Amino acid sequence: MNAPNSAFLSVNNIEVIYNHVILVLKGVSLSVQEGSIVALLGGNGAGKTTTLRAVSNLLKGERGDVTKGSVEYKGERVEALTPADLVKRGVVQVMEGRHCFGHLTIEENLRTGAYTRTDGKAAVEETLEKVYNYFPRLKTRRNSQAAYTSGGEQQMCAIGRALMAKPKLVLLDEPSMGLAPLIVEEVFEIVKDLNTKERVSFLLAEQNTMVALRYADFGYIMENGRIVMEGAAKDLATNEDVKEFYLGLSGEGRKSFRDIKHYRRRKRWLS
Amino acid sequence: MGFFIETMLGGLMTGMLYSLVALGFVLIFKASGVFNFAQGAMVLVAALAMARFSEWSNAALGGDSLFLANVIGIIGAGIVMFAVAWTVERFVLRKLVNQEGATLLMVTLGIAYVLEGLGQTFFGSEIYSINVGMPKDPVIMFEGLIEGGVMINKEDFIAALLAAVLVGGLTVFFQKTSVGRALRAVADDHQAAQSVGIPLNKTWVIVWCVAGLVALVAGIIWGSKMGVQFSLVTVALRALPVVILGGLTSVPGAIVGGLIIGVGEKLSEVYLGPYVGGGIEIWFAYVMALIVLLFRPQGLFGEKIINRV
Amino acid sequence: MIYRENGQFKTSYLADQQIFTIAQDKWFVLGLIAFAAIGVPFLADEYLFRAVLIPFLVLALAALGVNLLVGYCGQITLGAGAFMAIGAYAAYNFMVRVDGMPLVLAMLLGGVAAAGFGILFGIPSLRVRGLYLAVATLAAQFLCDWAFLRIGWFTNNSASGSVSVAKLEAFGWVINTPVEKYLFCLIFVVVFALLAKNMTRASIGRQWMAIRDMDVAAEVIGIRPMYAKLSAFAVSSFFIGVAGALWGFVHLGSWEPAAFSVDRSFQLLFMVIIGGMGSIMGSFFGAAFIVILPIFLNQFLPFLGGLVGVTVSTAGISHAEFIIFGSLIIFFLIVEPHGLARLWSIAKQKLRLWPFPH
Amino acid sequence: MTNASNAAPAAAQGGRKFGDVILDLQNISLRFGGVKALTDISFNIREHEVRAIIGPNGAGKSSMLNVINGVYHPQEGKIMFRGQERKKMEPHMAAKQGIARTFQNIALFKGMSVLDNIMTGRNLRMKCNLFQQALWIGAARNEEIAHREKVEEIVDFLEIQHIRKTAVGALPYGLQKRVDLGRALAMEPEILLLDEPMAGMNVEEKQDMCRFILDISDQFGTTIVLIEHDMGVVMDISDRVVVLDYGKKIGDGTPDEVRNNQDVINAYLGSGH
Amino acid sequence: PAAHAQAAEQYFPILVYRTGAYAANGNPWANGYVDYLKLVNAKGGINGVKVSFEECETGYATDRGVECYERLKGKGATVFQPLSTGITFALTEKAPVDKIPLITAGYGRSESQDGSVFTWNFPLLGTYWVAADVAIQHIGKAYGGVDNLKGKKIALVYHDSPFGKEPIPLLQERAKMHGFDLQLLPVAHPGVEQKATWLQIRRDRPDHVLLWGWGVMNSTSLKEAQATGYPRDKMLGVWWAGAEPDVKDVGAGAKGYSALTLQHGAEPNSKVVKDILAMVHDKGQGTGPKDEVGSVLYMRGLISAMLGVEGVAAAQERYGKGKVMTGEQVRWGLENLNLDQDKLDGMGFAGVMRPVQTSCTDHMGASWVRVHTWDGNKWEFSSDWYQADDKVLRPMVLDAASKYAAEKNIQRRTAEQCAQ
Ligand SMILES: Nc1ncnc2c1ncn2[C@@H]1O[C@H](COP(=O)(O)OP(=O)(O)OP(=O)(O)O)[C@@H](O)[C@H]1O
Ligand SMILES: Nc1ncnc2c1ncn2[C@@H]1O[C@H](COP(=O)(O)OP(=O)(O)OP(=O)(O)O)[C@@H](O)[C@H]1O
Ligand SMILES: [Mg+2]
Ligand SMILES: [Mg+2]
Repeated sequence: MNAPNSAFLSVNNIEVIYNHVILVLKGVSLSVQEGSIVALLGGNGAGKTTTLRAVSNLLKGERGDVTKGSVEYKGERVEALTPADLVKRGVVQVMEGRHCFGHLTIEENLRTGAYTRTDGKAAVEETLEKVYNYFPRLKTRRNSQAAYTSGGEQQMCAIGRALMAKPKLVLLDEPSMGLAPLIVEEVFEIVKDLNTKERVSFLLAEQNTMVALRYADFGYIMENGRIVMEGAAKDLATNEDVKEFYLGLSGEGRKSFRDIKHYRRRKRWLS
Repeated sequence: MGFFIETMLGGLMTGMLYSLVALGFVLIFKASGVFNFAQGAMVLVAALAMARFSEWSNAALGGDSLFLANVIGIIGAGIVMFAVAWTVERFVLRKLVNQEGATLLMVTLGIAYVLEGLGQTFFGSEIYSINVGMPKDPVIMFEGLIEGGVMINKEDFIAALLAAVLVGGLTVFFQKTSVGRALRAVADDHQAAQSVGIPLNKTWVIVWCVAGLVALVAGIIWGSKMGVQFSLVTVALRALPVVILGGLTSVPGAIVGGLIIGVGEKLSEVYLGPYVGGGIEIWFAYVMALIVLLFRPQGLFGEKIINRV
Repeated sequence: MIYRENGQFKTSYLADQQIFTIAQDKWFVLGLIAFAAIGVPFLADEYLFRAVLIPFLVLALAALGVNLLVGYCGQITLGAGAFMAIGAYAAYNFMVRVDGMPLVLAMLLGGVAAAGFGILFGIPSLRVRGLYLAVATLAAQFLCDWAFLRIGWFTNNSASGSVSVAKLEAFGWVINTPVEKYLFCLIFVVVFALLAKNMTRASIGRQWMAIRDMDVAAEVIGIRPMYAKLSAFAVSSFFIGVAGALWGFVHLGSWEPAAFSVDRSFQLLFMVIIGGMGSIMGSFFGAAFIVILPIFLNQFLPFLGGLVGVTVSTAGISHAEFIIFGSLIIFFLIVEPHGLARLWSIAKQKLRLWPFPH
Repeated sequence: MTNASNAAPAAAQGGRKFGDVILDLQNISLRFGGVKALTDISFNIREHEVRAIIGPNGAGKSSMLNVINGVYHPQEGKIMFRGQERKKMEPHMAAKQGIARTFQNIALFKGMSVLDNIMTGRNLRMKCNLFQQALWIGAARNEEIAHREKVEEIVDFLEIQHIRKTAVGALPYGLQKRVDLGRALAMEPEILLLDEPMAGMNVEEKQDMCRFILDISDQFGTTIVLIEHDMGVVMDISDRVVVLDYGKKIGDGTPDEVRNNQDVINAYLGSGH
Repeated sequence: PAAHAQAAEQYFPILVYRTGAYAANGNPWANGYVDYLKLVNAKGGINGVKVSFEECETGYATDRGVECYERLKGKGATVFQPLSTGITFALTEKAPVDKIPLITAGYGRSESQDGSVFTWNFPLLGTYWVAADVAIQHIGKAYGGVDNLKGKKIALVYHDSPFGKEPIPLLQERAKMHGFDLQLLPVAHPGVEQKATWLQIRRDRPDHVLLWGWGVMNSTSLKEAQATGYPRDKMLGVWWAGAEPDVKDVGAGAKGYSALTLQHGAEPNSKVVKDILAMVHDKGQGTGPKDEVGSVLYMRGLISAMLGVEGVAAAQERYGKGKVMTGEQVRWGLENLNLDQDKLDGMGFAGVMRPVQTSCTDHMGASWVRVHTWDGNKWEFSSDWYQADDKVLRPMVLDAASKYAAEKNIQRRTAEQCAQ
């Protein structure tokens, strides 16, 4: 193993270009310590998804390329590995937008998640049970084709499918999207649970900053393809700017969405 | 009556052979979502390789053991098909992960050209023959039951049997194993399949290999029936209605589709053809498939086309 | 830096909706058309006209038609050859059966006939999609192949099934020489390309594209799938039918059903995919690629062989042609899965940014 | 977009005015094979209100919207539109009646630019026929420009001017949602159905989105049906909320009523709220 | 084999197909053609004028053929041999404009025999109507004369294309004359699927089957005949269905099958073949494999080339020996061809061919046909010489040619024009 404290995953100054012309990441560096939960925050189009794709090597399919920098996992350069190799090494991504196998049933979807595992049928069954325990809703829909399940069910399926691989590092892209509040809490509880019990590390891109910072150990904030701020989750959560822009809290606490509108609107009119 | 049965049987046997080619399409489509227009070219190359390797080995060894020559031919052709699969994955498919169906379809057309060119360059463009010792003359059966008896063509019969066994075996393999599930996953979404750790590269090599071997069997059977030459590629065009009638994603569909098309084709040509001037079987097969599609847009056994917002 | 759009501001929506929003593009294309109409007749020889330019133009027109359907409306078809045949035979029948039928009108009517059948064969598209539809359109192809071979009426009872046309004359202009034939085709192509461009930038074009990209959503915002799909079939078949008439009348002069066989259908589809689906320009790129490349290879390879001192046999050349042609298709698709037209626009984008990358 | 295009009265600040019931759903049941997506659900929607539908995942919210705009046909139940029973209809007919929607799994036309995507929303209002369009003659051109102006207004309104000509496929998720909304707006609908318009957005972006929704409601008087999982948003901007669970209705009323409904708390909100 | 036309060379373009569905048959034809031209050069050229030649691959496709024609015509071609009925149809429209004659030995439009309408077409040695006519004579002979064909049933299994359809009018005419039944059974290109066809034959049991195929269709027919038990000795093929590639891989299964010949069969022992082996192949300049020399299609190509060369030679008689001829001059030569037996024997065609003499009105020159039969290993002649019955043929040719002339607004050439 590595020296203590040396990064489990480290992304060093990477640059990503889509389609040979669209430069999206302009030198992003971050690291994830073993057994930690790291949140990647930022607005739409900041490049969170792209960063995760760069780590899991799923960029190729989007015609993107890492043109500069390096990605190291457990001290090994992984840019040349296939996504499948990475999964074998324990790095699994939950893709944004669900990407369930529509023609497969929920259960089949989950089982494909265990594709790389070699620890026997029984162990897989065990994990499957565990996933069903996490998401009882999936159990009731286990025999439906994934395409015919609801958005949230698909999201659960995608997360469950990743867990089926018994990963060491999970790249979670917007896990809370489309999930009911209770389930969102649940998902993060699961994350915490896996993190503490099985020392699974998480890198999660998330819009729901409030929850993300609550559960994360460390956070990065991205804007426009660059990391603009980083720090322990606790510090970020109390930072004034973060509070205003990402948590929607200003001095006097949370503003009603209805009121913000008028305030903003007026501001715009004035300018 | 006897004649009707003969026509039916003829159709069934031809249909079985169509199934064999259709199976190649289905396998690759299932495993990668690629509609492989190079299947015909693969049949040609496999048959050419088989015919030429056995011819050359005969010449080189000076022997005239049919068996030995055929074994060498099959091994040689098998190696060629493996090489094809590996090359296709390494230099083509790998670079086109996650692209649209039309692009992939087009690329297989490119592959078809390359294979046709290479195949003819290496193996020549004359007519060659494959002789695996199939009997050529017909036998008359059930003479006691039906007047005039029913003529059965032994060669066709054996070929159909062989095809049936192969298709049956593959059906079981793909329906019942976890590999089969992985393949369906790949066909659904390349990227997601990668993300759960299905190694696309290996999967594709394997599937194209299997498709290559299926092409080899088809090539041997068709080749020994009608000689090994360029027109073998057109066999693919006859198998297309089979594929869509059975459903692009269904191995059993390939069989049933083959039988239906085979019988339908022959009956229509024999009974309807004379009234309209003949030569109708090819379009009849397509029209039949089209009519089925109007009722079941995914073919008889295909996976339901998902259409949801 | 030759390619720059900075400083070109549009001050009205009309200006923004021009076919070419960048002046360089506009002048380039206008210049190209002018050159094609005025320059080429002086420069090209008979061989170029007859064997390269005329087939290129006609097939580009057909590919344009296919592109409207496949590229814009997303309905893959392998029956384009059949619609060319319908166009050609219908025009032929109008010519021989109606006294004094003007040539251009006959061709357009050929297109109309093709459009009619296009609608008919488009009906399955309301239920059947994607590859299933592609294969189903082969039914049209084989049915037409058969009908034109077998039903004597279509060929005016010519014994061999081969038909030919007499003199070509339009508006008092006798189209005889290769140059005249070329110009005749060029006029058709330019006019039709303009029509196609107009449709694709108007509401009908957006309806087609919406159906292509996501038909359920299209329906939800009020697009009638039936109208959109069938109109695409009709317009596309009309284009293809007219191209078919040109192919028969102007290029071949005499033809048999094999001229519009399933190979032709495939060829047209190749053109569209290689050139770029959903791109008018792409149809031309595709046609150029598919028509000219084999001819070029056929002549270039012996020359190349001559350079290194090997004589390549005819068979060798054809095989090499197959291999190189196939490899190039693969190569271009790997470089840019969306076709040559997209490659072209990326190249332009790079030029625009040059010398500063990104 | 100006007020003139829609004769709705500008709602006075604070004192929002609801009209009559515009859409009344009565005893709707919808099944897919064995799956009961909706069971005997009744509720109504009034003119000019913001009506939220909430509920756990798989409760049937999206299915409800699909029923309203004709994508799904319920096995049982009646839909009254402006007091008249609506017959079984295809989605494009619902669109013609003025029902527009956005989608949970974004359903934009990937190959088209943002402008073109929004222009498709104008389709129902464009009258020139194919020949006029092909020839690009006066009428067609004028029509195109007139509608283009409308669309530009929407683009301005949603503040997406800078991505006008980008292909939507390459846009980040949040902007795609905004374009989706723009396309629906372009239809100038009477009822706008929004399926999780704010999923995958951070607070700031949600605030923007809320602002758009409220402005639409205020300026054009559009009736809005909203599905959303962010309770903060729902409680703040909706006028009435209906709660579904396992295909059944378990609550209906003002945000406050719903918030305090025990069934709703158990099934959906949890005690945290 | 590409050699560019130079001033002092007579340039022969060669349209071939060495790949694709018909390659197996196209290859030997092309090899024979080229070898003969090489032989001509080895012997010193046409009255001293060397021959140059160039191949162009058509793949049996009409548009590729047209492209080849346009390309090679620009290089000084003076005679074309398209080797495909489809291409012939297309070029028939172009030849008069470009003033290049077309030789279609044994194929092409049957009515183009009428040289006063089809000025530029030369279906030398025979047309499909000749073949059809002789086929009926030959079948009739088996029953003791064509008049005994009454009530018999003859099935025509044909390639569904202009090539396959050409004989139908004549066969129908003959059927009317003799009262036999003609059953038409088309086979779609390329002809690998014939099960239904042969099932029908098995059901209807025609007394004879006429096979009008090309390429792989022929061997498939024979295999299906074997598979359905139809006697091969009741099958008669046209001269494009009677060569080695058609029967070789059927082997013994084709035993007893007969086919018409365009005068010649396989002629490995003829003098011209020996000359080629000695002067071309033994010098290492052979075009194809050596054991193919003298096979049926090789001979067809060889004779086709010879006819073209003789056309040039005949033109030189009039326009100047040792000169390069133009297309128009070659046309005259072809129209005034007179290959008598002595001349043929001198060129090494003894036993291979009978005399050919063309005229303004007859562009065919001869209609001699023999039948040969496959004995399991090789083709053996099995009949006497036949000739098409002019009483049947002539009116049909005139009729069809006149119709064409009317359609195209062509004036028949008058006697004076012919004499020029
Ligand atoms: N396949 C692609 N081709 C071209 N550009 C792309 C592609 N995918 C993303 N982009 C661009 O890259 C930028 C970053 O996108 P990315 O998806 O990484 O953002 P994000 O932070 O995940 O946003 P969101 O929160 O909306 O998901 C965006 O501007 C987007 O337009
Ligand atoms: N076309 C269909 N075929 C089969 N089942 C379907 C179909 N559409 C929806 N369902 C089922 O109906 C139930 C309700 O789905 P719906 O999409 O309406 O849920 P939802 O309330 O929108 O949930 P979410 O918040 O997760 O999006 C789900 O269990 C889903 O699997
Ligand atoms: Mg993202
Ligand atoms: Mg939903």
